[in-house]
Amino acid sequence: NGAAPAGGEPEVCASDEFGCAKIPAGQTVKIGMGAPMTGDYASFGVDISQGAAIAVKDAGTVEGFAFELVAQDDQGAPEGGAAVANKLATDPTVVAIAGHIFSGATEAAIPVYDKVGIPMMSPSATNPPLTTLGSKVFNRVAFTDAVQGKFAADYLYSKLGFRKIAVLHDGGAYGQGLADVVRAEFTALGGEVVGYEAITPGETDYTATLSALAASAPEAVYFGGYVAEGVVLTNNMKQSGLENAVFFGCDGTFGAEFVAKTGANGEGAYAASLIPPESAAKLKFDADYLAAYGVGSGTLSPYTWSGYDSAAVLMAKVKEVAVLGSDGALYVPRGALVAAVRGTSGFTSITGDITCDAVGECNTAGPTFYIVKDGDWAQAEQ
Amino acid sequence: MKTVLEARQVSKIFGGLVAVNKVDLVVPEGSIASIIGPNGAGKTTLFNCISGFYTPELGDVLFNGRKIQGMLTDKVAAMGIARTYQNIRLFKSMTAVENVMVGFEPHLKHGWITAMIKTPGYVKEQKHIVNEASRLLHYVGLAGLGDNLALNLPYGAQRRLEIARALANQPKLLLLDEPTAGMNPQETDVMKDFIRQIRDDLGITIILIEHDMRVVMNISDQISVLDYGQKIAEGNPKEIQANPRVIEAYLGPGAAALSEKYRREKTHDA
Amino acid sequence: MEALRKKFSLTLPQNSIRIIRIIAALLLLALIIVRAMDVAAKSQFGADTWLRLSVSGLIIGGMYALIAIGYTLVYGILFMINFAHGEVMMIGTFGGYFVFEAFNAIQVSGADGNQLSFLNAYPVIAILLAFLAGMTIAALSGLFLEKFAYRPLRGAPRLVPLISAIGASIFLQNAGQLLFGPQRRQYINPVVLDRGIGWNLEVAGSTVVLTYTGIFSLILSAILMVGLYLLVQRTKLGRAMRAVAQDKKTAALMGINVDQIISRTFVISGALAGAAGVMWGIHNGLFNYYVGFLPGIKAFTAAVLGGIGNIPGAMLGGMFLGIVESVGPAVLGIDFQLKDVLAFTILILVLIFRPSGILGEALTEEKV
Amino acid sequence: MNKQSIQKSAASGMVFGIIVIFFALIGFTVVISGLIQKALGQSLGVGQMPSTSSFLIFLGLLGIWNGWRASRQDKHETLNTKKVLGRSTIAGLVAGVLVMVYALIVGVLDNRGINLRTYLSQLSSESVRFFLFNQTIVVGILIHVFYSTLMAVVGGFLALASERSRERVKSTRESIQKWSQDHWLGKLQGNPYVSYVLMGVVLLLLVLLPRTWGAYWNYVMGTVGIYVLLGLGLNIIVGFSGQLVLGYVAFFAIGAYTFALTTSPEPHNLVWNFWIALGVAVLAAALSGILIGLPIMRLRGDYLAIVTLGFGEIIRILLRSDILKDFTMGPRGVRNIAGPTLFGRSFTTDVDFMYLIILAVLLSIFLARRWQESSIGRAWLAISQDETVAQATGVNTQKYKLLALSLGAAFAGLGGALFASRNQFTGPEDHALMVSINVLVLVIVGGMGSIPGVILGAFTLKGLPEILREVENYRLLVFGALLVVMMIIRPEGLWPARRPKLEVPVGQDNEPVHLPATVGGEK
Amino acid sequence: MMLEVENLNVHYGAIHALKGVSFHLEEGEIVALIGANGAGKSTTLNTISRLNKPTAGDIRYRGVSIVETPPQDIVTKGIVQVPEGRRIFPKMTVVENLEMGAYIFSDRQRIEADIEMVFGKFPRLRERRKQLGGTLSGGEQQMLAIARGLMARPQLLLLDEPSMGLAPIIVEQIFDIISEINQQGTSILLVEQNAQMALSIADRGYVFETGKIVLEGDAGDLLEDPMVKEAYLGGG
Ligand SMILES: Nc1ncnc2c1ncn2[C@@H]1O[C@H](COP(=O)(O)OP(=O)(O)OP(=O)(O)O)[C@@H](O)[C@H]1O
Ligand SMILES: Nc1ncnc2c1ncn2[C@@H]1O[C@H](COP(=O)(O)OP(=O)(O)OP(=O)(O)O)[C@@H](O)[C@H]1O
Ligand SMILES: [Mg+2]
Ligand SMILES: [Mg+2]
Repeated sequence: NGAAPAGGEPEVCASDEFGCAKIPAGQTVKIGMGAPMTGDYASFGVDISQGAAIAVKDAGTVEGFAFELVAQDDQGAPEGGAAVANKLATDPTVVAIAGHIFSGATEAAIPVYDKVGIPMMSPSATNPPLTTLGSKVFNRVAFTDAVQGKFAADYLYSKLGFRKIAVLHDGGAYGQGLADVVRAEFTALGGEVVGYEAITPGETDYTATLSALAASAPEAVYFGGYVAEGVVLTNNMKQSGLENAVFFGCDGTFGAEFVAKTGANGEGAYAASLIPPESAAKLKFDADYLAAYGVGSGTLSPYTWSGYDSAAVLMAKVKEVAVLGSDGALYVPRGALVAAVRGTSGFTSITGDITCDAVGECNTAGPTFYIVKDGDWAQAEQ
Repeated sequence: MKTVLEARQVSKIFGGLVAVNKVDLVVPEGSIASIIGPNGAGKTTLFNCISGFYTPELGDVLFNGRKIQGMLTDKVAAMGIARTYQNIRLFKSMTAVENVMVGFEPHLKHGWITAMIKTPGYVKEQKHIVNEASRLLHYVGLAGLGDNLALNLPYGAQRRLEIARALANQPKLLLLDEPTAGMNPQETDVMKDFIRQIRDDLGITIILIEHDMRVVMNISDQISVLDYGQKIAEGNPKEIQANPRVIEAYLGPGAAALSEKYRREKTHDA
Repeated sequence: MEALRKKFSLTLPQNSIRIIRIIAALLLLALIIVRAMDVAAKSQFGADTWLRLSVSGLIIGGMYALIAIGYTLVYGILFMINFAHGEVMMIGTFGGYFVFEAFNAIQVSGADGNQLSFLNAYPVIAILLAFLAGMTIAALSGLFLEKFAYRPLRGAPRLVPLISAIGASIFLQNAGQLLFGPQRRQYINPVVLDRGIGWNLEVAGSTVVLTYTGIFSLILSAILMVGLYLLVQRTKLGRAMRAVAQDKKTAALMGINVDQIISRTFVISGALAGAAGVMWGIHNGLFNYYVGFLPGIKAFTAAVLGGIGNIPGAMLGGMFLGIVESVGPAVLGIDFQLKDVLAFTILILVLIFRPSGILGEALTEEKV
Repeated sequence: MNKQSIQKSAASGMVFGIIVIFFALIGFTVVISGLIQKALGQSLGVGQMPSTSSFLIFLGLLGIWNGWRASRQDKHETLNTKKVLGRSTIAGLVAGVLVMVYALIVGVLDNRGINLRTYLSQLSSESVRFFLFNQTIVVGILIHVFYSTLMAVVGGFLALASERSRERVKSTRESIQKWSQDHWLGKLQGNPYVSYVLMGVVLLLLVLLPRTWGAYWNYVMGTVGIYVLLGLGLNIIVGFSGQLVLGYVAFFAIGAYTFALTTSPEPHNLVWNFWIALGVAVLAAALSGILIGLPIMRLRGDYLAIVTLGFGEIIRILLRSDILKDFTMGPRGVRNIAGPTLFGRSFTTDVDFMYLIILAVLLSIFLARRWQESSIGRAWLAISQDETVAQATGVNTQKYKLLALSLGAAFAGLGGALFASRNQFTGPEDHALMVSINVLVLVIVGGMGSIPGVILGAFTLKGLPEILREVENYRLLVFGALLVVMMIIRPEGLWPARRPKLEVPVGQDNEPVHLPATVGGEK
Repeated sequence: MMLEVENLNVHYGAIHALKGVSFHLEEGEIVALIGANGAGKSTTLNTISRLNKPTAGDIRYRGVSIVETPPQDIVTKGIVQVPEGRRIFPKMTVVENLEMGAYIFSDRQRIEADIEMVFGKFPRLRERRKQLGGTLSGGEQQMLAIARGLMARPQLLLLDEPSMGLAPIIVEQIFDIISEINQQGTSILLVEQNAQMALSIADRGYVFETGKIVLEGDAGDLLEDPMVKEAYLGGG
């Protein structure tokens, strides 16, 4: 499209690499999302899409056109990611993608959006190589596992002064990636990794694995994975001879759920997050979220806020580039939008300052570390 | 005369039960040998030992002079021993002709690759066995029923189909386990003649387990009687019928005498 | 006769395959022992660790066993794998959870006049009611499952009910998600049965905690299993169940109401799954609509391992699987990540040597 | 009305009442009403509740169905106004009252400001009010009772009317049948040329469609195609030879990973030619079929099922485990897998790939059919019906079972390689238990042992959830329910297997019985 | 009148297995049903036991219609079937099988006594009391099936081919037992291939052919009937 100067098409469209998305009057501008909405990780998809939906509500309109969020179920798997991407890419009114959620699905989806020029802003796909594939469209507000892992290892070694830690992961791409980095960095710093194990996600009893680790008496247990397993591990540590070791999680284990479900066991546990502790924007969002969905933000997954942000950035950029055609339809030049998203700089939202670099890493700040104190997350000494 | 099958001191034990106890059996080529005996005497078990279902704990089974005990059933079948079952066991949802064609299996030469390419040789072989199978069906009296599923055939026809399938194995020895069970006298007579015909026409040696004395006494060349796993008598029909041990353990007074007895009782009551 | 016996005991098995199999089994066993001794020699694990591992294995094994019995019961009667059994357990878990939540919300004044939640004031009643609720609702769902998804398929080819069961499983899982939301929930136990507290044993210089919840689960599953075994072996209902399992038509001729017996089997199997579900919640705490899936698969494995259709087999299989999962990797010195690999490998090995499970009857001498 | 009839009506009402409540609890009422509203051409804003009228339409349809079902209790009886009125009123009332009680409870709780969503995640205040038609509780529940009864009565009378007209429908159908039999169209059936023409049309569609329907449908249909491959393969194992294999995904994984590791620059940098790698993948899968099969040939039925299930899990766990990380890339999976090339040109567009898949599917159908109709197929069938007797009839069961396993595995290997190549990525999560289950489901839903059934099954299983995307989060729920319903309605599958008829030469009755040449003593 | 069957019609899908069968049985009688394979004899018995549902017709037991009675209640009314093909429970021991026969009773002592009673009739079973049913020989299974039927203390016993596959001497015993049971007051509906024997102990008989009754009469008359003689009594 874009070749034949149709009815009311503005000029930018003809010159745009990918042409324009045309949204006829009366329709909505769609922000797509591929997320696991069913299956074991449904809570991530449901939560992040709900966060994004609030962003859509907050975004108002562009030239009188409303935004709409279309969240499709990719089950977090590559196969589903590709299917959803193909589906969304064929809808002419989808202009940008706030997603996908899991790295595997995202990786399968990137080539599809690359072909048609739909920019992505993933709230949670943290696998480092995603931004090294040379994609123009892929960006993320989450920091990569490599960055986080390095910070975490450093924090454990220098700040907390540990010399003997055990590293655990959930056997997934995300968790294992983190665990590998932490192990390498911690060893490089001079510490000793006395145990390295993977657990099977989805189980509710890891005492056996932990008991085996306890035999080598680590000072801390680093865990790369998600909150569900993090909670179980933290609770099980007390019965497995690890009552004196510190649980050190990642951004996957951050969130209200961790505190709620670990109770006293969770005191003193660490996690990382990309959100700053408090801000007016965050407070407002938290209130809106609770009102809309009846659960607190961060309860279903630790990525509620990035869900909001990724959609918010995209819609802000749509507003920048969209042009109202003479036929009353809205035209969104796709190539321009791709460039605009990549060029994001200093966009301030809940998770702080969003500035994208040349490959699409949009989180410039490193992680903030948190510790559970008196039953709530508090910013740890940085 | 040449011996087709020889059992030497064959024994089969289930837990504590000696189901077949040191049985000797010699079956000459071209004969019809019957095995009779009370229920639970071990007849079917002996068949199972011969056809490879069971490995006897003791003793040898020789087929044409070769030891066959311990062989898998398909090997035994390929060597030339075919059988039917006391409780009919057909491939129920295959057609009659297909049931028979399965019987040709040990003699097929073509495999999955030639079947995939449909080489002329394969096609010819298949044509050949369809023809042979339908001729066999015709032979056992099931002409025209080839396309019926086995489970839809009447009982008697199923018995015949089992025999046809066994014949398709091109056996030298055929084991029939109660072929006339559940048949009425008329049907039984037909089956009896048919068994004899198989032997006469095809020269196949037959071992027969049967409880119907009209059949056994009529067509057997040799009768062996088992009781509690042991062979208690052997001989031709005349000898067996007169053997007091057999009468006591197995034969009883005979059907005619019995029905006479009931009739008397009834008239007595009335 | 005597002579025969003697000779028999002297003759070697003539089946050479069997000899090979036995040799292979011995070799494998030797390999495992050597490996285990090797690991033990340089192992850093003390007696405390071994105790912890075994206890955790026993507890999880007990729950597997309980769920496995449900599989085995239904399989025994309908020769069908009730794939939705794990979901029945999930429903039971929710049942118990809501009772706990309700009792947590009710405030009563305790003996010393303090305001206490009902749960803490009357923990025994609360736990009993939670089990009652979990087992009842799970039993009911088993009943409905049978009525709507399986009964219309009586007499259909064997795999058809399996697919129906898979469908039911997908349906129930998603219904669970939609009804109660995708988030994980947590059992808030009465204080006396708090997770993490228990008897502290001093072993090899360190404290091993035998949690109350764990011991409680273990004892309860043992009681339920023994009860079920007695039910099936000793009662009329049990005998009727066995009869229906073997021949439905003839069972009807004995005056047995076949449909009713099948329904009752589902009720019992559901109730056991429900009990396992509530136990799961009490012992492990966290759960969501997905809680039944993994234990379901594991329990199914356990049932087969023990010989599917065989109740003591299911118990044995469940316990065995639980112990292999938690102790096995440590014994053999492999990653815990591979515990399922170990479990399935053992399953395969067992079935190679005993094709119908540990306690299943041998198939080799089928009567024809 | 007798007692039994009243009971039946009440039971029907009960079931429908429960259904409505269940729908409300899972939020289905809102979604369906929204769909109805959209279908009526009215727009629905984001986060907006659908209009009350669309909800009324939805409830009305359910109510009518309720009345219909309650009225037609027995096929053999004739209905009359009195019966219908009585039954449908009872059914409607019972359903209405049930729903009323539910609405009352949630309405009151919600009014008190209790947040129901803590426990029942779909029950927001908005949706509760929506369920009460945005009226006060009293008015809302009264509407429910009244409306449910009314619609049930409507449904009852519809049933009556349809019965009156059924005779007419029946005679029309008969005359159409008769016409089509007499007419040339009817005669065409069974004409071999017709099937050629049909085949031609299908082929034409297969050539044209991938070019026209766009990337999304190519992707979806490509997935369907790959599942057809898998289905055909599993059908050989389960359908033809009767071995229940629940770990089919193991072969799929072996195919995918063999292909991936031999063509990807990472981790081994082999970068083989596409076609060679494809062949190797197929062979590797087939070989693994034999290797797995050898030790477990003695197992039957569900034991085989669980062993293979375990095997599938072992493969998946190993693929993602730390010990094989350097060899298989662990949980991250292998990326940059090669796409197909031909004469130096790479053809990796969605259309090209679709053609490749179509080609593979056609080839597989051809092969599967050949085997099924051959003596191999016959031996498999015999084994699947009675293994013991098949063996005693001289069938080398071990050989044939292994053959089925490895041929079926080869298909899976092909499917896996194509899958990996198309996604240019494969990871352990692509090879989860659910794949095995899905393939088994499609084989049985289609009709076990039936090749057209497999194809239909693949469309149903992989296509249906895509179509059901309209109902968003409810798609798997609906899918599960449909699976159950489908099995109940058509237990033998959508397209059941039929044995091909053999041309049996019927012996003439007067023909003398002469002996088959090969039968009996070859002296 | 103990049992009246009137115009019974049974379909298996498209197969019309019984086409309007009517017969009756008086208290204390032995009535034999004979006929070729597939004539519908077993179907008749199964329909009386309500394992099949008739498409038309009525069955009255002591004047009360039992076509709507579920199978388990038929047994409690005193109608017990010994099915064709033995059908003992293969994984239960002989004793357990017998106990299943007495399922409708719960009086342990009475059941024990009944077991002793049937062991008296079938000493062979006593020898095998602990053996699993499935491993019994064919004849032993048949004895067990009849013995199990007796355990329910039938008033009307439906016997489906009790002599099938039995050694001649056992056949004799079985018929002895049948006539003994009958003399002790149990009415018997007997399906047999062995028409000679059946008609000798029966009072009356009916001849089935393809789903219909083609001949009926006193057993003695039937034995003399030329058609019966030719088709069902054989030459020997
Ligand atoms: N379950 C069934 N499904 C379909 N057809 C059946 C079924 N049972 C019996 N039939 C058919 O009904 C007819 C009557 O069968 P039935 O078993 O009553 O005969 P029978 O007189 O008892 O014969 P037999 O002497 O062989 O026992 C036969 O044609 C048989 O094929
Ligand atoms: N697999 C087995 N396990 C245990 N015992 C068995 C097995 N097979 C047979 N038996 C027992 O062995 C004995 C012989 O049985 P078999 O079937 O050979 O008898 P039969 O002579 O064929 O009798 P019938 O004429 O009644 O068929 C019987 O007592 C039977 O119970
Ligand atoms: Mg026998
Ligand atoms: Mg019969």
